[in-house]
Amino acid sequence: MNNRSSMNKPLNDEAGSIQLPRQTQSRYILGEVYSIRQLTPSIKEYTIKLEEEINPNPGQFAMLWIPNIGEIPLSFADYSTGTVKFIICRVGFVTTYIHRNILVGSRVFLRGPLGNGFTLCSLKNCLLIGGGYGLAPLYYLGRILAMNNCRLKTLLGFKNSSDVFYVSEFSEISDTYISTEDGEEGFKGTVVDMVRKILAEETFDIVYVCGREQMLMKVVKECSAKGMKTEASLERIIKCGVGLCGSCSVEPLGLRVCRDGPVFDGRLLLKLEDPLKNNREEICIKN
Amino acid sequence: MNNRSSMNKPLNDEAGSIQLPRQTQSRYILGEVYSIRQLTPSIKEYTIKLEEEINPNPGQFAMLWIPNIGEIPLSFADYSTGTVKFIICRVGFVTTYIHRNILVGSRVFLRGPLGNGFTLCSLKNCLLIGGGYGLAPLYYLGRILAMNNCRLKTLLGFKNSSDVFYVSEFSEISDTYISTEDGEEGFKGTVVDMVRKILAEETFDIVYVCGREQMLMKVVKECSAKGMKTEASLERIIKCGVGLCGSCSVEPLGLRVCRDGPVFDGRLLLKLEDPLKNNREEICIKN
Amino acid sequence: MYKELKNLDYFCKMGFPEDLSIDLATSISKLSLRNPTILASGILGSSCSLLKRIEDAGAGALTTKTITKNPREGYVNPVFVDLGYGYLNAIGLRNPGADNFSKELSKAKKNIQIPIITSIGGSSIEEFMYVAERMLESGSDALEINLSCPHVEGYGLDIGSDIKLTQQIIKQLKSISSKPLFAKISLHQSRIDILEKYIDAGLDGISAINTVKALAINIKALSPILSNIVGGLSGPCIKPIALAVVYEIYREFPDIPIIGVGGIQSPEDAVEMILVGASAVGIGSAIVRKDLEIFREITRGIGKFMLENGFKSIRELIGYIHRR
Amino acid sequence: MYKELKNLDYFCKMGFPEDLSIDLATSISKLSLRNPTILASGILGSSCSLLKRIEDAGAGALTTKTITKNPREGYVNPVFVDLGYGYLNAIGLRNPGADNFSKELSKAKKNIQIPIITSIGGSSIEEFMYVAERMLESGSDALEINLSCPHVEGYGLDIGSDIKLTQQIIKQLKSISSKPLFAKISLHQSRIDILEKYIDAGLDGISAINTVKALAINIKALSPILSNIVGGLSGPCIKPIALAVVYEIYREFPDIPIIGVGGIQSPEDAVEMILVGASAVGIGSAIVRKDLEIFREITRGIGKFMLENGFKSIRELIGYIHRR
Ligand SMILES: Cc1cc2nc3c(=O)[nH]c(=O)nc-3n(C[C@H](O)[C@H](O)[C@H](O)COP(=O)(O)OP(=O)(O)OC[C@H]3O[C@@H](n4cnc5c(N)ncnc54)[C@H](O)[C@@H]3O)c2cc1C
Ligand SMILES: Cc1cc2nc3c(=O)[nH]c(=O)nc-3n(C[C@H](O)[C@H](O)[C@H](O)COP(=O)(O)OP(=O)(O)OC[C@H]3O[C@@H](n4cnc5c(N)ncnc54)[C@H](O)[C@@H]3O)c2cc1C
Ligand SMILES: Cc1cc2nc3c(=O)[nH]c(=O)nc-3n(C[C@H](O)[C@H](O)[C@H](O)COP(=O)(O)O)c2cc1C
Ligand SMILES: Cc1cc2nc3c(=O)[nH]c(=O)nc-3n(C[C@H](O)[C@H](O)[C@H](O)COP(=O)(O)O)c2cc1C
Ligand code: FES
Ligand code: FES
Repeated sequence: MNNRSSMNKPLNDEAGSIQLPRQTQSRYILGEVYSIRQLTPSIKEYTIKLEEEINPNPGQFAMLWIPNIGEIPLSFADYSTGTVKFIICRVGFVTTYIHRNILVGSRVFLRGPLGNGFTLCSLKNCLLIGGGYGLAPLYYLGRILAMNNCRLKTLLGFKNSSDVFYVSEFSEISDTYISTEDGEEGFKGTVVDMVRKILAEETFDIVYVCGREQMLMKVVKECSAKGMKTEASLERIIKCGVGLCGSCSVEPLGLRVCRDGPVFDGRLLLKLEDPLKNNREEICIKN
Repeated sequence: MNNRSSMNKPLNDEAGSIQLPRQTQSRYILGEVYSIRQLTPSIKEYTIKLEEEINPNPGQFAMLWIPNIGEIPLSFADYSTGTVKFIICRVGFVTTYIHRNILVGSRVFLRGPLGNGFTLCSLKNCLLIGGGYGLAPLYYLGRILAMNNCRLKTLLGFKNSSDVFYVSEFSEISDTYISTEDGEEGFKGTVVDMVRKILAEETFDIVYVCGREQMLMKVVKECSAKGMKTEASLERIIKCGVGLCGSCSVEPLGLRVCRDGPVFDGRLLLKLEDPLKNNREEICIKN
Repeated sequence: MYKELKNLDYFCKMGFPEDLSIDLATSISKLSLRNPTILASGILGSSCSLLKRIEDAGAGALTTKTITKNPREGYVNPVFVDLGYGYLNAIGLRNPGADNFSKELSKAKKNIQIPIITSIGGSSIEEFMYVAERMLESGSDALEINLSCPHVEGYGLDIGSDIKLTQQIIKQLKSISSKPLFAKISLHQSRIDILEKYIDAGLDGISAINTVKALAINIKALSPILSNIVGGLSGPCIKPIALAVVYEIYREFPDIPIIGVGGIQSPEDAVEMILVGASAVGIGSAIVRKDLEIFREITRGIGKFMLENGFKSIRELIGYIHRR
Repeated sequence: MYKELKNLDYFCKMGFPEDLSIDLATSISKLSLRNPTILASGILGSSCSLLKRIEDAGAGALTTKTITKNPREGYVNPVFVDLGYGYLNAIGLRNPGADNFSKELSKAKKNIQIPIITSIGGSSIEEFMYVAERMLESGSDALEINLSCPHVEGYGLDIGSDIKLTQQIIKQLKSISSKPLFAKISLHQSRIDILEKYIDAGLDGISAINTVKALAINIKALSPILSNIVGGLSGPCIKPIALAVVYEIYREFPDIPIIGVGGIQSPEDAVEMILVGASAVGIGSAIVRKDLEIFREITRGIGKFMLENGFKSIRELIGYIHRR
């Protein structure tokens, strides 16, 4: 898991870039839920204390196992000294079970960190763009970049005002703007509209994106057109999580989300003929 | 392999005792024969360069594997920085093959060090007693003891003058006396006769013995009667070499030569009802 | 007399600290064990003095080396390979033969209080019967037929692969004694249809699993290592295989006691084996890394695990994961 | 055209430094391979783009994921466990089904030059025939029937255990095509009498071995890990088992080409597998630790080994230890 594929080289190899330790371990680490916050009607934040340190890079993910129920991939929304945060959106069987039955004190199991995260830099001018639970990896990334004296601007897109979350968290580390499609809070429109507006005025050394694939694609196209570097985090169905089974292949590139990604250089995405409408179509099964 | 059985505690736990590192590895290390010396008509000395360091304790042994031929236990006759010496007496199939076919440059394989060696001490007054290829572990032991400023006396017993070997080697590190049964060289009689004579005049902090089991037993009895500590190296049929198969059991004690020994506190030997006439009866098979 | 003492005696000897209310005793068929650790067959089980040492080291029961009618020297060296994640051996059923070993066993029965299970090997019904009779005369508490040694022609697996012959062996052995009769099987026999036939024939319990047929090459020597070329794989790497076998046997035959053997190196491994359905665990190659202390370490560790997880008796643990 | 290039092309791409006189090409039945590394079935073999990446990574041939008639989602997570000395999986034959995959395969045949072996699965003769026909239409260079997946009811091992049925499957598949037909077997089928029947029925080669049935428990969760409870063991710990199987097949059937699979993680492992009798080696779970670089690493390492030990061609290595 430690080798970036040659197609997914770090953008940023200067001395300024930060190298966090990586791990290849794929056995389970026990965690106990320490606190839970309801962020929106469908999103909760879980703070979990682990029995050992794992030191993920921003953009890496973990497999969260609930015995007898299932195992799902989740981005690290934050991490420090054995305490991890996940932002979990209720979408189906396992996430609904978690929302209903995983309480403070519950034991869960985690394998990771898995995959390759974002390229980290210091002293740069960075733009973070996210929507929905895509905020998760961006928040952890932003916190680390801020610690490394990057100048950060963040654009967050939500459907309605009831979906808005994590604005104060982002505001603490960055210059943060939000959009809602109904315009009840912040900019009225999609996050892509907001991005266009900002990019008309400003340029950035690097743009990080996480959210729905169609949004990602538009953002990457806009930025690339202006010659800016982008990195985006993708989703596919994760089964093995270690690059063996092929389930998470990004077609037609043959890149594995779990191992070559989940974070990819935006230039690769330009080759994606047909971005997924939602992040959950099962490529391996459908072909 | 690292734990001495409680029945086989070191005699000597003072600060003065030397602790060499021990290893548990049982995979093969490649060696190349560097030189060969014919010591007597039936005994040769092989100097072998190993591809890695193994650092045996005096009294430990190795299993020497000649592919397609067999594998036999041998005491370390000397060792320093990746070079090992074995003294090999021709007695049967494998040893005869070695004498005939293993030449300078031949490749051999070795697993070890195995078992527990002699208790090492410094600044003591030590007696070494050996016969035949039993000289092998005593020489390595003597060299290490001499380096640690022990006062050494060595008594070596041989059948005839044609069997005599290693006298100059021992003389360099110790005050050395030999016996032959026909009296052609040195003291006339057995080594046991010579031991009786010496013990009438002198006492020692510790007596180390290696050779035929009936000789060992007599020496141990003599020394124990005078209250002297003894350590003796035993032989049985070694198969697994790691304490699993029971082949090397010293009956009726249930001690494994390969793991609890091959070096045992002499007091244990006093319980051996029936010392073996030669060291090669197959206890496991005969019962 | 021994029976009354079993737990107390055990705890006293071990200085088990925490809680005397934890019941570590278990049973397999008619045998009562002070704790679930059993010396596996072929490991140090060829003389009275070695068996005694294992009792002293804290085992709950002992299995002898597989005994055949005549003495067998076994294969020439090398007979053992340490692979790091496991071990390979082809000892070749080296044993003193039934007549010699019956004397050892009589001596052992005088000196040893925990149950002794004699492993018997044979290449014909007659050989099995001969050995069984000698062992029963000498006081063996139970018999285990070796249907699974993977590296001796005409013995072990070669017998175990003949299902009809095995049924007959079981029936005849049951006809001469009421002592418990176990079968030591390999993963090859862990098929429900086969085991059903063994059980119908009268088998009282199953030891699973024996080593798995395997081979090791030394590439620098361009040669296989074992003199017999092929041997049996044991140790950590076969634990997941053994767990699956025990799991499936327990699922199909919950009333048949199982001795779970294969890769048990720690209390955690033993607990896993019991959770999938073993009533006791066999311990073999763990001795290479841990020596005889392994018996106490495992028993203590199981006790600690039970305390921490609120189990009072081993019986609650046996097959636990089938009842979730 | 590709054939002429095979070694040169290969060395150029890899910058193989030492000696162009070393011949790394091998063959299995009618397939010619530029080097003996083959992607094992079930590993990244479910789309054209993934197969292409493995060709680019240096493999000598590719095996696809096992394809069934209908798409299969496989089991729910967890489906994979890292045991340190090996891996456990119960993916459950997740695959896009024959009709979808035939499109991928046609695309792959246009873009990929090394041989593609399609692994086919089925729970009846009809299913095997249906899938085989689709795959042959799409240009598959060879077929491999999966007789050995240990964790899907009605498939794999359940089919392979029925010897008569397997014979019929082989005969019928051979009647529709002259492309090479291989069988992927488990250690359970590695019995000479069984393999003889397969070979008599027309089998052209054997892939050995598939994963070994196994189970992993997480003791803190008091639970099995895999959602399917039982899965298949792969990785380093099954190498000695696979070596023994390949050794025995080669000894009995020296003319049947063998793809040796199981625990190959390094050039040394590959050489061992070839020495016992494999004409090529399958590579699967090594990708977890070494990723796709493993194909180049192994091919180079074999070349280096041959140079150092005076072998000129892979053919001299195949089954070498049988000729000592
Ligand atoms: C790298 C990565 C990081 C992710 N990070 C987050 C995060 O931080 N927060 C968050 O809420 N969600 C995250 N997800 C998505 C999350 O994994 C899925 O929402 C979850 O697996 C759905 O499980 P379920 O049982 O509730 O849904 P199901 O009932 O299984 O299905 C609901 C939908 O989820 C999809 N899905 C099911 N299993 C997976 C899987 N293993 N991988 C991807 N999609 C799946 C299905 O296709 C279906 O459309 C991430 C996914 C990936 C791949
Ligand atoms: C701990 C130990 C240290 C030894 N150190 C030395 C040494 O430094 N120099 C030396 O020359 N010899 C030593 N020996 C003895 C040596 O191992 C045997 O002489 C050798 O194994 C005989 O092998 P062979 O094939 O030549 O004899 P075989 O033809 O096998 O038999 C000849 C005799 O050797 C005995 N024997 C065979 N195999 C073994 C075995 N594995 N272990 C013990 N005895 C066996 C047989 O019982 C037989 O009586 C040592 C033995 C042990 C146990
Ligand atoms: C050196 C050795 C000798 C063995 N001899 C026998 C034997 O004689 N009879 C038998 O049934 N099993 C024998 N076995 C198999 C063990 O009893 C046990 O089933 C196997 O080693 C797996 O357990 P482990 O992983 O704890 O070693 C032997 C195993 C080893 C390692
Ligand atoms: C994740 C995974 C999926 C597999 N799927 C299949 C499959 O679909 N068909 C098949 O014949 N073998 C399958 N196998 C078995 C492999 O092809 C191979 O036989 C086995 O993993 C041993 O090789 P290895 O140790 O190199 O992994 C799979 C193995 C793994 C690890
Ligand atoms: S989930 Fe990515 S390859 Fe298996
Ligand atoms: S040789 Fe000592 S126990 Fe096996």
